[in-house]
Amino acid sequence: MYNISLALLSILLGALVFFGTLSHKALRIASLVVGILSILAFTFLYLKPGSLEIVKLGVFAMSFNLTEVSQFFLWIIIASFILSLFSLLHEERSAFFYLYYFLAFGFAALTVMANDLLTLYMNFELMSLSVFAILLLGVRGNTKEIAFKYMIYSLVGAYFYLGGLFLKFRYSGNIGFGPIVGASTLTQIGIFVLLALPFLVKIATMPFHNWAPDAYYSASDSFTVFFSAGLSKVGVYGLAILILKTFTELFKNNIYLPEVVAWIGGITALLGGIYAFMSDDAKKLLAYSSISQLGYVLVGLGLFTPYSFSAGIFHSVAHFVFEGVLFVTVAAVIHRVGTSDLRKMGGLIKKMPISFIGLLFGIIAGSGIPPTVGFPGKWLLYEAIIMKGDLFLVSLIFFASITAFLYSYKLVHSIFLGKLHKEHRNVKEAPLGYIIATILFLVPLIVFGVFPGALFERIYTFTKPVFNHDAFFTLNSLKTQIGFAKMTVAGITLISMFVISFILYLVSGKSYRAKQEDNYTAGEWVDEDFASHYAQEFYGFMRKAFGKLLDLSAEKFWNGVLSIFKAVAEMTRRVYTGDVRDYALYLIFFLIVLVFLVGGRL
Amino acid sequence: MVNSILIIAFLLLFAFLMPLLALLHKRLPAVVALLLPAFNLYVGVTHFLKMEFIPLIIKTGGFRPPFGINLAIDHFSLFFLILVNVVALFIAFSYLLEEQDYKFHMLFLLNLLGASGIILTGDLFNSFVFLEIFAISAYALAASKREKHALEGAVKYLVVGSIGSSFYLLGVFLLYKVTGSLNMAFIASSLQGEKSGIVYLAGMFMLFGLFVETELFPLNTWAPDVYQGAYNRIAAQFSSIISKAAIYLMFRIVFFLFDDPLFYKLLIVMGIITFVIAEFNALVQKDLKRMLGYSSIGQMGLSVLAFALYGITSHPEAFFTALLLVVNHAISKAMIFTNLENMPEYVQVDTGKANPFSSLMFTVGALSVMGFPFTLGFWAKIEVLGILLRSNILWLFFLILILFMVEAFYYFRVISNLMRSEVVSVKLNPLLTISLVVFALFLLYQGFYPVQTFIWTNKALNAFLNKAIYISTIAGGL
Amino acid sequence: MIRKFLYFVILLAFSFFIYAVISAYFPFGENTLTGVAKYYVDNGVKDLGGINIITSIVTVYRGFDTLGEVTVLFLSVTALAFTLLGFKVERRTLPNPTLIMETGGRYLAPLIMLLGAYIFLHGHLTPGGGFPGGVIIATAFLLLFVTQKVYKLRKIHLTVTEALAGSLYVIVGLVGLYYVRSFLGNFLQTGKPGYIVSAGIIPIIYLLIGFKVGSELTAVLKNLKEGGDEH
Amino acid sequence: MNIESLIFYGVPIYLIFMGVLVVLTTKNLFKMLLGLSLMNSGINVLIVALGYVRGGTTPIFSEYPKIYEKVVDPVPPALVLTAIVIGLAFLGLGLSIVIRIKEKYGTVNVEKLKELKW
Amino acid sequence: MKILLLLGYWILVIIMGLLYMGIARKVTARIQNRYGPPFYQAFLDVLKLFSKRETASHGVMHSLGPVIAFAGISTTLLFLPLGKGAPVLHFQGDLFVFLYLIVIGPLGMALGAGESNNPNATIGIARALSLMLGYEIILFMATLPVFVHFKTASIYEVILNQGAFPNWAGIKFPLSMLGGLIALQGLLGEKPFDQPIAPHEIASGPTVEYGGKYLGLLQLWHAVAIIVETGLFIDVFFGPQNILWFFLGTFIVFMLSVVINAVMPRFRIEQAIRFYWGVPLLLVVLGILQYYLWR
Repeated sequence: MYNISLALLSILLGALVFFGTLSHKALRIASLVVGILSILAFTFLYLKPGSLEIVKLGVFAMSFNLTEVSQFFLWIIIASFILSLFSLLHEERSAFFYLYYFLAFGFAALTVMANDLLTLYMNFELMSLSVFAILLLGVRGNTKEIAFKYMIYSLVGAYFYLGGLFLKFRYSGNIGFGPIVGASTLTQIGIFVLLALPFLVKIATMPFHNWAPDAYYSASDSFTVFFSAGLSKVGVYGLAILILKTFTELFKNNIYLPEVVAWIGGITALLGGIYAFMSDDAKKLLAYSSISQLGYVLVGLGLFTPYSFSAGIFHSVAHFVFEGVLFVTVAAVIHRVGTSDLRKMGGLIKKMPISFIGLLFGIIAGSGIPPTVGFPGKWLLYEAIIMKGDLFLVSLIFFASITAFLYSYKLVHSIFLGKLHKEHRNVKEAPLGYIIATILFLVPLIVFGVFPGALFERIYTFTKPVFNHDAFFTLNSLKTQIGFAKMTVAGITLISMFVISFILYLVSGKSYRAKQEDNYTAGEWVDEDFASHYAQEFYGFMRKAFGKLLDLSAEKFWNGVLSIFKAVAEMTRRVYTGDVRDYALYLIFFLIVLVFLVGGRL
Repeated sequence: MVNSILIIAFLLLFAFLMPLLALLHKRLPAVVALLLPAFNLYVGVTHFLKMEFIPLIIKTGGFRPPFGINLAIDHFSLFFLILVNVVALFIAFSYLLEEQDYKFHMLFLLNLLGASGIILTGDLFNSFVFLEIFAISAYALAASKREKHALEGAVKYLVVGSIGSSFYLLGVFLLYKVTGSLNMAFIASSLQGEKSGIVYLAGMFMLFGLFVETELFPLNTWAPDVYQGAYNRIAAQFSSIISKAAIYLMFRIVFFLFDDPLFYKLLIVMGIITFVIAEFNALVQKDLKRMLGYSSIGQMGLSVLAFALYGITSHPEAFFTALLLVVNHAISKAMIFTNLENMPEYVQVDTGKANPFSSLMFTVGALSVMGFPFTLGFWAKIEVLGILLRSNILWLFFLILILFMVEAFYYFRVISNLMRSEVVSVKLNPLLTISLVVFALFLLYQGFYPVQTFIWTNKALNAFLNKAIYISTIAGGL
Repeated sequence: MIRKFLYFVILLAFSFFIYAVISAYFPFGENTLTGVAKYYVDNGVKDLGGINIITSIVTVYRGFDTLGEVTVLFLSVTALAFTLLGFKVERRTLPNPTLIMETGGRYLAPLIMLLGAYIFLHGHLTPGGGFPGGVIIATAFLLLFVTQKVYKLRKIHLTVTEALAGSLYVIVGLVGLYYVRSFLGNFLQTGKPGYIVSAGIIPIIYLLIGFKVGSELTAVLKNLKEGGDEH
Repeated sequence: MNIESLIFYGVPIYLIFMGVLVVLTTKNLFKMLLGLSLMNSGINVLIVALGYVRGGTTPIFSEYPKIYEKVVDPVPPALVLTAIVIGLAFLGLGLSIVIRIKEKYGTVNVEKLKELKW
Repeated sequence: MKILLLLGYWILVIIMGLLYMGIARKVTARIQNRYGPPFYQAFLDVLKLFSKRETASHGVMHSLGPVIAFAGISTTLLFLPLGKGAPVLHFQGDLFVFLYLIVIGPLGMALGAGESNNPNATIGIARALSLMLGYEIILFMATLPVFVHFKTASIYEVILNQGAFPNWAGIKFPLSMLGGLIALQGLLGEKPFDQPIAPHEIASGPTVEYGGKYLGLLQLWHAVAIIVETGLFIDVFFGPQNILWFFLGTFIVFMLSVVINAVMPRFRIEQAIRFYWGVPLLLVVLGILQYYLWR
């Protein structure tokens, strides 16, 4: 019972923080700290893999098991949760918010630990419900609409999952993760689609992504860290477990399915990137970037070669790291500046340098520049796709990776570079919690970038049984049949070159600090309040370049589907004309119908 | 064990005495209206626990069936008796402090009498009499708000219902003509095997009467109006007592008397159509109570569908599902409707004011109706999907799945609006609060550990499925 | 108009269909008593000593139904009063009764009541019984309502009569339950058939029913005349 | 098809469906109720007619212990007694409700009674 | 030893790059019928810029930007083989390492230019990044069939495998080569693709706020960038047998683009991007299809 008592622990802590918040501010912070410590302690002391744990519900027994893969993802979830708590110390929310927060964490943990499909479903639903509750307490935007949208997307996914679950039960006689034997390929594909749907929704694959930008935009900023870095991993876990355990044969033997899934991922990555750099709100931008990055993960998982699969898992970790640091720093900025609109910020680098560094490294990793954690995954993914020989797919995701530069630069420039706004003159550096979280995120960002082997070993433990491939990595380098990358060399070279050019910079003549105002503005002197920060219509010209591409929105599509339902309803409700005589008429005609049903027997 | 005819006798006695009680003290009728369901509940539970498998015959007038009318009591009828009286007790307790004329309580008791009578009796014409008692009291209760919409709904119900029950009477009498008896068991025993056409005709007439009460399309046109117009407690009574007693009678009659594929096919079609149309209509409603009314209709359709699936496929699980749905719906809908009392300023689906407690209670009830994990409804939903799959009707399986999504859609729209709606401090009715909390805990507990519900439902199921024993116990003498 | 005619034709055809079916299955008049009916006819008098079989059926064999029936009537009266609660009828001025009417009514009413009483007391011997008797009594009150210039009937009296009659009926049933282990069972000697004091509890029940129906219908008349109001 | 069956079966059945026809066609709630009670009485008559035995007397053995050999079925009248009262009860309640509707809506025209629909 | 070799290559490339720049100015002048500066003008410029006594800086990032840019491009250079027999660090990385390292330069400059609060600079950056959407993908898809054809992702392997004149990759995959050439024009930022530094509208964009040693560093960055970018093209399509061939090839390609630059007007930015998504994309797609056919 060790592992699943993590959920109980989280519930207890939630209650603790609940009452702490009700009573006193200091108590809230204290109880949050207690939460952090106790979850850490639990994780390191008690969490042990490989023990089947069963909770009897009378008519049904929930079974949990901490396999390698679930442990892998559980660590990510716990880490992101704790790191998000650090920044949460400085957010003042209603008591219920914290309760739901811990509940979401607990059920996410249980979902990852679940050992059969129904258990997974139950905890998954409750996780969605608690996230729904959190979104209802969102901080900006029309929260109820947004939370509602999130819930409906999750629920539709989950219900289809339920359908798939029953179909699997029908064909294989059990609801474990085991393979489906004796069903035709088409049936298996159908079941896979049904089962995968909720997870695709959770990782916001297009066209199921509409909830994500709004939800991230509206949710409390600290929660967004957990939301993107942690909870999305539940989706990745679900897909991974389905592909690894249930549909292995299907993915091995079928040619088209992996390609289709991978292409969906690629398109998601591309469109996500494009929407990202076209959006003018920091959190929406990050949301789209998260969608796009998870698109890579889907490509990796879907393509189902040992390299691509490991790459996908690795990149999901990378996603946790850099999206985490990005969301934390942005949360810090919002905490200080009070808006998330990119057009209202600028020039904050002098005010909050540490956050700037965090965000800088975040975008560097996000755009996958060596030697950061973003690189190895992408590298391995490219190699894998090329080895699979799908040149158009690799071009597609390369294109997508270029968009990363665009939105990264938009983010960093609009927030930190450029001109400082008048009203932000006396902004201070982010509070301690944010700083700690940022620094804690930066460590893995560099370490796993330089020594990816450390992670690949863990991944290898659960990819090996499926693909039985041999290790393609050393601690600091990756090697495939066609290529080779040594992170340390890249790192060292970069650093040494930097040193050299820095020396060059030092030896040459000295420089003085000029005010931002006296610069080359067509020879015209401008005063401090001259708004020369270029953030409006950043990349505005791309609208012309893309043309129609930006108009196609899944939102419209789903609204269309809904409106079809409503049109049907409008038709059916016409039956209920408020007139008694019509009702009597229905009765009599129904009676006649009944009598004529007897008809022949008379 | 207490002789269970006392249920009927006491209900009648105190209904008759109500005026005098009202003369004694103004509050006395309400107390009596609380005590009698409690007594029924006591009788029902003791029987359910102590009784063995053979059904119990209680003859009236001193003559054994078929010459005298008899009550036939088995676990199945007791199951429904308990269900109905639990809800009645719940409602009576919640509204104990409410100012009402004594006649209202009288009507409430008589309605309960009708329901209990339908459930207990073993005689067809007697069932008709009780059906009328409870229909007429239902008309009166529907109108009891004495205000525009209530009256309109009531009069619609009155017209439609009276047509239905007249034909029910005709059907009953045709059966008497064919079999020369009015006792269910005797009719059943003489109807076994090949049936003549007039029996089918009689069955159609009787079902026609029952469809009106069980709110099946297209005979449910009155229902949304009544739900919208009537008091909250009356709406709760309609969705949790009246329709449930009617559905009990339908189960009995269809399965005992006319055990024939024709009727089961008919019921399947009706159930599907009812569920589809009800869910779709609920999707576009503006008025909250009307939406809930449509949702109730849909649940009824679903239960009937599950029952009829049993008839076709003869999987006991199917009927088990029907019972589970009935229980879950009765309790959660009673919660939701009575809880509306606490949020008087929330009448539209998407706008209004409410206080957190009632929002929470609404959410719990709605989650259970939707069948969210760790509520009682979840197991019902699982069973429904299971039997649909087991009976190999995939298109139906996915249709129902999609309709569940529709249901979740409109319920969550209300929930998300409730949670963010402007907070008002309503003076909560303490008793109602207590009983709401009790029911909520029941739903959650049974959702987490549903053993008790399953065991009791199973007992009822077994009693129901062995109609051979029922028939031989009563009609064996002849 | 076309619609109405269409309905008419359809319903006519349907009713003819039903007629054809029923007369095919049960040709008119040609049925022999089977099942319970036969039993009632053969042993009815032996069992209960009431020579009016229908009465025996109504009050004892299917007495439970009759109880329900009484309940329905009671229910409807209650419901009517409840629905009309707080409803004020505009005072219609009845045409002022002439002296003949007034006097005649005053003298006629007791006789009519007596007739009603006779009818429900002889329910087990002659056609009739509690319900017709009660109705006749009610007509007596109707006569009074119409003919008397000032006729005050305190509602409380009606209510008490009604309640007592009804509950006594149930109590009779319970007594039967106590003595012969069967609700509404006959716990008295059947006596000599054809005599006024015979047929066990049938006269008693009819007595109560008569009172109950009479008072209830009178209450209905009162309600409809003066509108539902608190007593 | 002989004439008396046409009278004793046909007329009640005709009554039933003409009652229904009234309900379907009239605008007036009062008339609608009357149609319904017409339907009820039609059904009652039909039931009694179904119980008739040709040449049978009423089952009242006035000169007991002489037992008539041919009596009509005693059960239908018993049932019909109940049914009649039920019909009466229904009518009374219906009328009271209609009275209230007249009070609230100012009319008994069902076309005006359409506030609840869809 | 190896370190010294690396430094040697590095310095050599810097010198060659500056030389190219000078010659480019001369050629342009000649085409436009001017006399033009001497071919060593670039060296003088750099020396002058570095010897300036003091320069205006707008902040830390503004100062560090050029440094990062130069460091990044130099690192990239070290992962690019200068023809066969002149291996540098290629065996430590392959095409994708290269492709991602090459971005560091522009990124550094972008950060630096961004902090100088000058709209022109930022507009330039925005344009440069958007233009990448155009040419990068073309260049990538152009080189792709070659790599796949030789079943490797390492640039040096490509050089080794394709060997001398008749079986150059550029001859095997002419369409891809053509597409790559067009992409190179954008990569080098020459007309018609010089929107990022359009001197007459946004005052030479990113570098607008830079002077003195910063500009000097950026000059060096540009010099190395020319070699690196053209070098990639040459390595992939013409497998230079030795370092002379390498420089010759880069020189020819660069001169070609300079000539085009001299006679061309400038696209509007979205026109440029759309242009790349037109014919060049078709070319490279055909190239990839050609690979599929040959397989």
